Amino acid sequence: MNNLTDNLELLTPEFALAGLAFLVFVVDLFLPKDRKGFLPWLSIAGLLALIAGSLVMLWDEEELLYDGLLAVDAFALFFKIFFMGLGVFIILSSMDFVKNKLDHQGEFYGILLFSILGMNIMAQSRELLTAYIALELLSFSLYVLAAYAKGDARSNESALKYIIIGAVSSAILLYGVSMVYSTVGVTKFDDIASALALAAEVSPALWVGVALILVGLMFKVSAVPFHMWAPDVYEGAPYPVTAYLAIGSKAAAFALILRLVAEGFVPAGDRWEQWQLIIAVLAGASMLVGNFVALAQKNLKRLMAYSSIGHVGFILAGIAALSSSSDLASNGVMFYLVGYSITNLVVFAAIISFFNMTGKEMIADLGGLADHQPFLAASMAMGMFSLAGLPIFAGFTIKFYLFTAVATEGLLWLAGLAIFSSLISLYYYLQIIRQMYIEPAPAADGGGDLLQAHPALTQRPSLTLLTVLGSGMAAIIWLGVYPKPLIDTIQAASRAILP
Amino acid sequence: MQWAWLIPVFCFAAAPVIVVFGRYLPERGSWLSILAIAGGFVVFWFVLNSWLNADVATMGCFISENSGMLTCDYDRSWFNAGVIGAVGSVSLHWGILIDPLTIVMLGLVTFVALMVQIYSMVYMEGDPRFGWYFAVHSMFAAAMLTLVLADNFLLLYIAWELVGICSYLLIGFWHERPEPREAAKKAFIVTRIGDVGLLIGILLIWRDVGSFGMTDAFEAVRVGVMTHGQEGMSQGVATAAALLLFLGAMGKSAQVPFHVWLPDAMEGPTPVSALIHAATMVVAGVYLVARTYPIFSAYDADPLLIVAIVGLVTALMAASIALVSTDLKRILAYSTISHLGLMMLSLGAFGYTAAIFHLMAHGFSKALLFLGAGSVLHSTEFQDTGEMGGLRKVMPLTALVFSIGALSLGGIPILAGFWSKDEILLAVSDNRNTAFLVMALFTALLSALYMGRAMFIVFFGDLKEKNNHAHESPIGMTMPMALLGVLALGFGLISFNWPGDFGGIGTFVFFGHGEEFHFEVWLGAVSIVLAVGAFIFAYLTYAKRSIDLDYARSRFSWILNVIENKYYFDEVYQWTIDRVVLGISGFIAYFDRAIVNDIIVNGPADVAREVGIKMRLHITGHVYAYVLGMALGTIGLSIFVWLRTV
Amino acid sequence: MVDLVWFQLLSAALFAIGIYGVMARRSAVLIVMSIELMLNAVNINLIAAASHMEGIGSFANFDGQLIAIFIITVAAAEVGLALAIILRMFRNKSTVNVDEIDLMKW
Amino acid sequence: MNDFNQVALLLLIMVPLAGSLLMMFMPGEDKKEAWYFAIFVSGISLALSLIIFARYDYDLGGFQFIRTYEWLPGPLDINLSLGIDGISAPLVLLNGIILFGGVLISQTIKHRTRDFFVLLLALSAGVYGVFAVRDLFFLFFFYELAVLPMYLLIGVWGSSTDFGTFLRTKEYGAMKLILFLVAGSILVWVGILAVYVEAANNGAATFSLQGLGVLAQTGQFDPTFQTWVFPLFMVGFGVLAGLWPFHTWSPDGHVAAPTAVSMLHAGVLMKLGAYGIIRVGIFLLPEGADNWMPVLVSLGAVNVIYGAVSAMSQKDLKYIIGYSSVSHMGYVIIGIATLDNVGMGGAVLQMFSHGVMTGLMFLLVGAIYHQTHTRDIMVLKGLVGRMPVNSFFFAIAGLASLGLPGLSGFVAEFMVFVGAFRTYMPLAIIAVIGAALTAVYILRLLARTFLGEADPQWPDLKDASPIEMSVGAAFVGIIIFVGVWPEPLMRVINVGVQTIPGV
Repeated sequence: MNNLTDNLELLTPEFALAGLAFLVFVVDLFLPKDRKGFLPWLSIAGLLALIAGSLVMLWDEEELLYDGLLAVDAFALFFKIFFMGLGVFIILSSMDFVKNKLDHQGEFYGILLFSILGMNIMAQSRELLTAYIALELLSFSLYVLAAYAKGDARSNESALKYIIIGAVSSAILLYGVSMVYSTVGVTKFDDIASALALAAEVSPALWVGVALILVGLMFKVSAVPFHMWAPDVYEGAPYPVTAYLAIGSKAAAFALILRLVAEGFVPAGDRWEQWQLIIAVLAGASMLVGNFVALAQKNLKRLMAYSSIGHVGFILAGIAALSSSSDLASNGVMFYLVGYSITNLVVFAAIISFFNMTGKEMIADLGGLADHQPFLAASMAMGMFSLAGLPIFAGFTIKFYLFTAVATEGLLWLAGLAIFSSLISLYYYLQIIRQMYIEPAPAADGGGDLLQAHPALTQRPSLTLLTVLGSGMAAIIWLGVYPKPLIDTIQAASRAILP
Repeated sequence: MQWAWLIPVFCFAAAPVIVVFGRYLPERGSWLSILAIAGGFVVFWFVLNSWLNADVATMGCFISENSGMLTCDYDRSWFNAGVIGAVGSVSLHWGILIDPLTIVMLGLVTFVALMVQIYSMVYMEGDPRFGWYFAVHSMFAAAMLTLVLADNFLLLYIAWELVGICSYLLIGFWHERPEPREAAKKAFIVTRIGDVGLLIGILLIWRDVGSFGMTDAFEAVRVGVMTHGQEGMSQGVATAAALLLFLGAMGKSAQVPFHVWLPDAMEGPTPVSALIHAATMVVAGVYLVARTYPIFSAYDADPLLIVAIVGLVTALMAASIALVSTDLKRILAYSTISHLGLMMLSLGAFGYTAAIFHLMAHGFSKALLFLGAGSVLHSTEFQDTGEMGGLRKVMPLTALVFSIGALSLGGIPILAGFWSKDEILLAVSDNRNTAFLVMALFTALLSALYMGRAMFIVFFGDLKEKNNHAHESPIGMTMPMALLGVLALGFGLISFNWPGDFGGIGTFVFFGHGEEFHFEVWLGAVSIVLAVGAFIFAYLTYAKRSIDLDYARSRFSWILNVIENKYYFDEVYQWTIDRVVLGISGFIAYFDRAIVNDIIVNGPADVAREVGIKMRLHITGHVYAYVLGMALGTIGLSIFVWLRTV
Repeated sequence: MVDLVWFQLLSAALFAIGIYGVMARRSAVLIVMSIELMLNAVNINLIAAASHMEGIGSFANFDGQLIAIFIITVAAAEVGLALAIILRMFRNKSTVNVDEIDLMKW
Repeated sequence: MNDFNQVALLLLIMVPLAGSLLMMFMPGEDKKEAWYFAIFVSGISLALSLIIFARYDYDLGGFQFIRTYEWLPGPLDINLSLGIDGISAPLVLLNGIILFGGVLISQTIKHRTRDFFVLLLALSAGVYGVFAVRDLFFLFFFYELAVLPMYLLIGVWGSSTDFGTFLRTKEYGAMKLILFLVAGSILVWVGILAVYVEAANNGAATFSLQGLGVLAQTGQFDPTFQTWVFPLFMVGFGVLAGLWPFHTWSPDGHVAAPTAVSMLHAGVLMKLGAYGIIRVGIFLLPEGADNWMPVLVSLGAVNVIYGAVSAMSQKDLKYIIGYSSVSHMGYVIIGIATLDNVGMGGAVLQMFSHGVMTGLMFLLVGAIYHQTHTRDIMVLKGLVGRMPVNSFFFAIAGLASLGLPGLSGFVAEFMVFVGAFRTYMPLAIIAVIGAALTAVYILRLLARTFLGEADPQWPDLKDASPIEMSVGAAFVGIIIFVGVWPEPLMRVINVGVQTIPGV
């Protein structure tokens, strides 16, 4: 046990991030009301510094801390950078909204930073309790953020639903942990793997435990049948928070699942091969339910919620295809996560700026957007096409890569199902594009012209959002056309977790 | 001789020039087209001459194993389907084949076309689409000449179709009126039906022989016959091919039941009728049968029997209709059909030479008749014989040449038609049973009758005063008529064997072996009696009006009815098209929209949306329901895990 | 010493009761309490297991207790947060009956 | 000049793509400049395609202009490997021609001009890509790229029509079209994955058509597998080729689409399907193809008859042409299904000739519709009086489509017949009869629309504009040239067809 305090410096980024969060809180106390605009920039600067720092510090480090509770490896690094980068863009795209629609800006960013910290730790934790703590750190911040629009009943409702279901699910998760622990006495992923490997003489409690752990995680990624909270929470939460939920928390949960499965289940050999089917079924159900129900949606955020359920199905398919023989699947999952998150980011940035202008959130309100906001419409359309998986956009490449991986793992039927449901998804994505490009602009609420009712529609979106949109679109096309560099890094990352 | 291809090329060249630059040229470039065809006519003489001087030694020439005629074949590659030499690759050619049959047709086409075009210069004067008319005319001439020159079926088919489309354009030349439009469409589609047969036949032959070359096909047939179908073309294929080819021939040559388009085609300008629907295009069918005679006559020549029967039926039916029709041009049209029938009959009766001979004689005479009719219409603006009469007083020359044509076709001796018809009757009496002969003779009688009728009604009797303004046509129209008249008069004389090396047409165009001209006295006598009698009867009836037919008319009114309604062919076809064809297509169109589109296509889409709408109800918005869902899910998942592990 | 199975049964029962409560109760506050019940079931399970487990070498295996302590703290935080949110809910809608909290559905 | 061969195909794809990307940032929505720029770009790509076609060495044969850019090596082994053979060379040329023509006559697009051309160029880039790549991934990539812009092109710039008994809105047409095509492409996608997996199981995981082709040649793919997977390609690509009964998207799409889009849609896009069947289906799964050809050829025959018959009783010009395209693609399908070098060559030639022919027809219909705002052949009449040139061109196109000798259509159809006669004689006969049916509706169309008294309804009806006239003249020239002297095309097509397995 002497290595408990060894090379703690490898955790500097985490400590620094926590410090940054507190700093934001403190500074917030001393800033006058009209100067709060400084805070987001502070946090962005901090995050950027952290990204640079951790890149310098942790470049190809391979270390296990605290007797293997935490891993500092390429996988963790990859996701840390990814999460912190996401954080930067989320903050960028939420600035205006927070300034105009919410109070207590300072805490908002502080809590955001804490959640990022939680995500980072999730990406590197190799043990159930640690993972759980990180998860709760993330979840709590999200509960708070979801409730952030204090005056808004919908925001409250979403937060309430979120916290209740979240709590139940984490209780289930913990119950699973406790059962696993009580049967095999260990909580580290690799120990679990070795325990599972010689599972013949172990009690069924172990399976149930594993099943419950799975439930807990599936809830986090809102996979069918643990998805019901997602639409409500997405719809009610303030816009940036919804974006954050859809992009950040999912990615983090998948990072955790990826590591758990890769280090905890896959080495168990044929045991895992038996369980692949279970994940595959969940994946298939998520795809179908998410995409079918999305067909019937009218509210933008809610639509995005269902569509994200569908995409979770795709990613789960990749998880189900994880195997010790090839890293194709894990590459696919990470690749998909990156591409999907960036695309989603663009879409949400567009939705947010549309909301900032009009305060509307129905699909029907998008009518004629292409006429008075061409750039916004273009970026939205690009995002939609990418989500639908059409080429020269990221969506196509990531889907192709992931589904190929799934197919090679002998799950061709699942790949086929995925491809089919992405056809279904095409329909509602196109509906949005149709609204923006083909339908005329609707009348304002009181009748009368929309543009007079919302003069903001005639000015261009704020600079911060434009940067998010622009860089996001560039990234989408880049990933769609030349993903090689990214995939090389991803390969390194997945080598770190796969045996 | 290998320069014969120049003949069509002149005209091919003329057409586009006129279309594009016509409006900038004097006379809209019509003279270009005349120049081209005249050039063709000149070249024709060179070809004839060089053929007469040619022998087996000449390049590309040989004695055809089938027809026994000196044949010259000049082949050019067009393009290759499939890499040259590779297995299954097909090389397509266009080459020319020259034998007496070709030469005869060349002469006919170039000459008549030349005459008609000169005639048209005047006839079509002042028409808004003057240039276009001549462009299409030379296009037609080119296609027709290619047709008779073709040495392989592919080229023949190409020319065949081009001829068809030109005829379509010319029939529908005055498209502002609905009738020509419809007539043109009818003509093209009806012939097209025959063409399907032709094309299938061609492909069938190709499939068997492996080449589109006619000589190759004939060779295959010959080998087949010699080896009794062991190798070469088997009897089945030969018969099927022959019948399919004949289908095409029936379409173009307006044989029953495809004859319906020709009378309507008279909606076109009269010169067009003269050239295309009397002298040249409609005989393409006869030419095709003659050209592919080896296939027809192979083995025991069953196809020829069918050819004979179709020809006979056509001849009779058309003649009978011509007898009662009152429209001058339609009378001529039906007479054309009838005579085409006779040619087919003659081919079907192994009267190869006779058929070709009659083809020429009829070509000249009928062209003459049409031009005459044209000049009548030109001056009277009437087409219905009821409106005419006594015109010989105002337009003597027209009357004269028209009469020549009529008498010639009616079979009055010395004139061309007499000799050729006599040859036909001879062939029939030699090779087919008496029934054929009797009906053939009856047809001859009828044709003399209706010719006489037309002639006497139009030109004899007393002039109606509404026709007082009528006048003789200008020289541009009469000159060609006169020239044709001379031919109609004297052409028959080439049937004799003259001193010198020319032993009559029988030794020039023949199949198998040349025959000197000979004349069956009793047959000739019978036909003369019939013809003369018919003309006298017609004279008494229609010129003198001394015989009254009302009794006969009322007595046989029902027959008359049937005949006057053209045996109800059009009605039947119309019904079929309206009820059957359009019915089906309407149904398909409806099916495509209502079933395929609205149900099979939209159905799934609606179902999907419905599924979505129903499925979303499971998210009730109540948190405990969600928890319930989670709990159930948890239990289910645990069970699933359990099942998968133990 | 009592056999581990009994503890496990107890915790299972508690957990079941808790989840039942979450589903059956209509007052948000009571739902939160039921969730507490579930978490405590987990704690019982963990501690019992830990106490029945022979550790590595001379050490006893304390992981169970550790986890339980963590859970207790986390649970406390959770409750606090939940109650805060419920309070806001009450401010805005003057009800905490989850039946009436369904602005968003389908 | 050899270094040109190195980059030729890359340029071919990149010029329109870059053009469309550049144009995205062009200021001003409805500027005429967009049109000029598009003309410039499409002109360059036309020149490129001409050069490439001219420099394709038919004595050498096989794939030429080969170049491979490493894209994603490793387990997936996806690389952007370019190269065209005798089959794709004429189609590349075709695309160049149609695109240029389509852009030229699109000066009528006044609304959001820029976006229109952005999408049009992107589409054509996709088409070029499909013809030029030799990698399954990129083939599919460009295939989808060619499909995706259609939605907006039709949805935004299209036109809705009320047919009395039923209504066809542009939204419906566009949505139907894209869903159909993507539905087809998902089958293709599954097929591609299946092939890849099979190849991986044979220890040669790759997406390179070349590598997979080698596997196929050496019989690595087990016949039953081929028999199971080929239908995926057959139907999946077939949808785009208008294969019955998956054809209904095509006429509706035409009716809704603006002129230039119709031209590209019928002229080039439908060819992608047929090309895909050859390039992917037959090249990679020869045995499977062999087993399925009877089905395919029967479907092709149904196409011919069904399309012709339903065209007969249509009243909308675009519907007639749309259904006639369905009918004519039937010949292409039959030709492909013969697996006979003549028939196959005929199919490729038919793709080319039908492309030009239909492009011309839609061009002219567009010119008419632009002035009369109707396409109903019951309303239109006597146009020849007012627009003689337009009518003349239309007549040429129509005659070409009814297979009049001397025009391109005949040569192609004739070769298809020849091939079919060698292999499936009864169906060949049906096809020949279909050719006769074509005459019926084409003549009906010509007679009703163009012949007859000039209609006083449109007193100031102008003839085709100089641009339309020159484009039309060029197309007519091509039709006649190919009809009279197909050799230049054929010798290229021949060598291409020669390499098809099973031929």
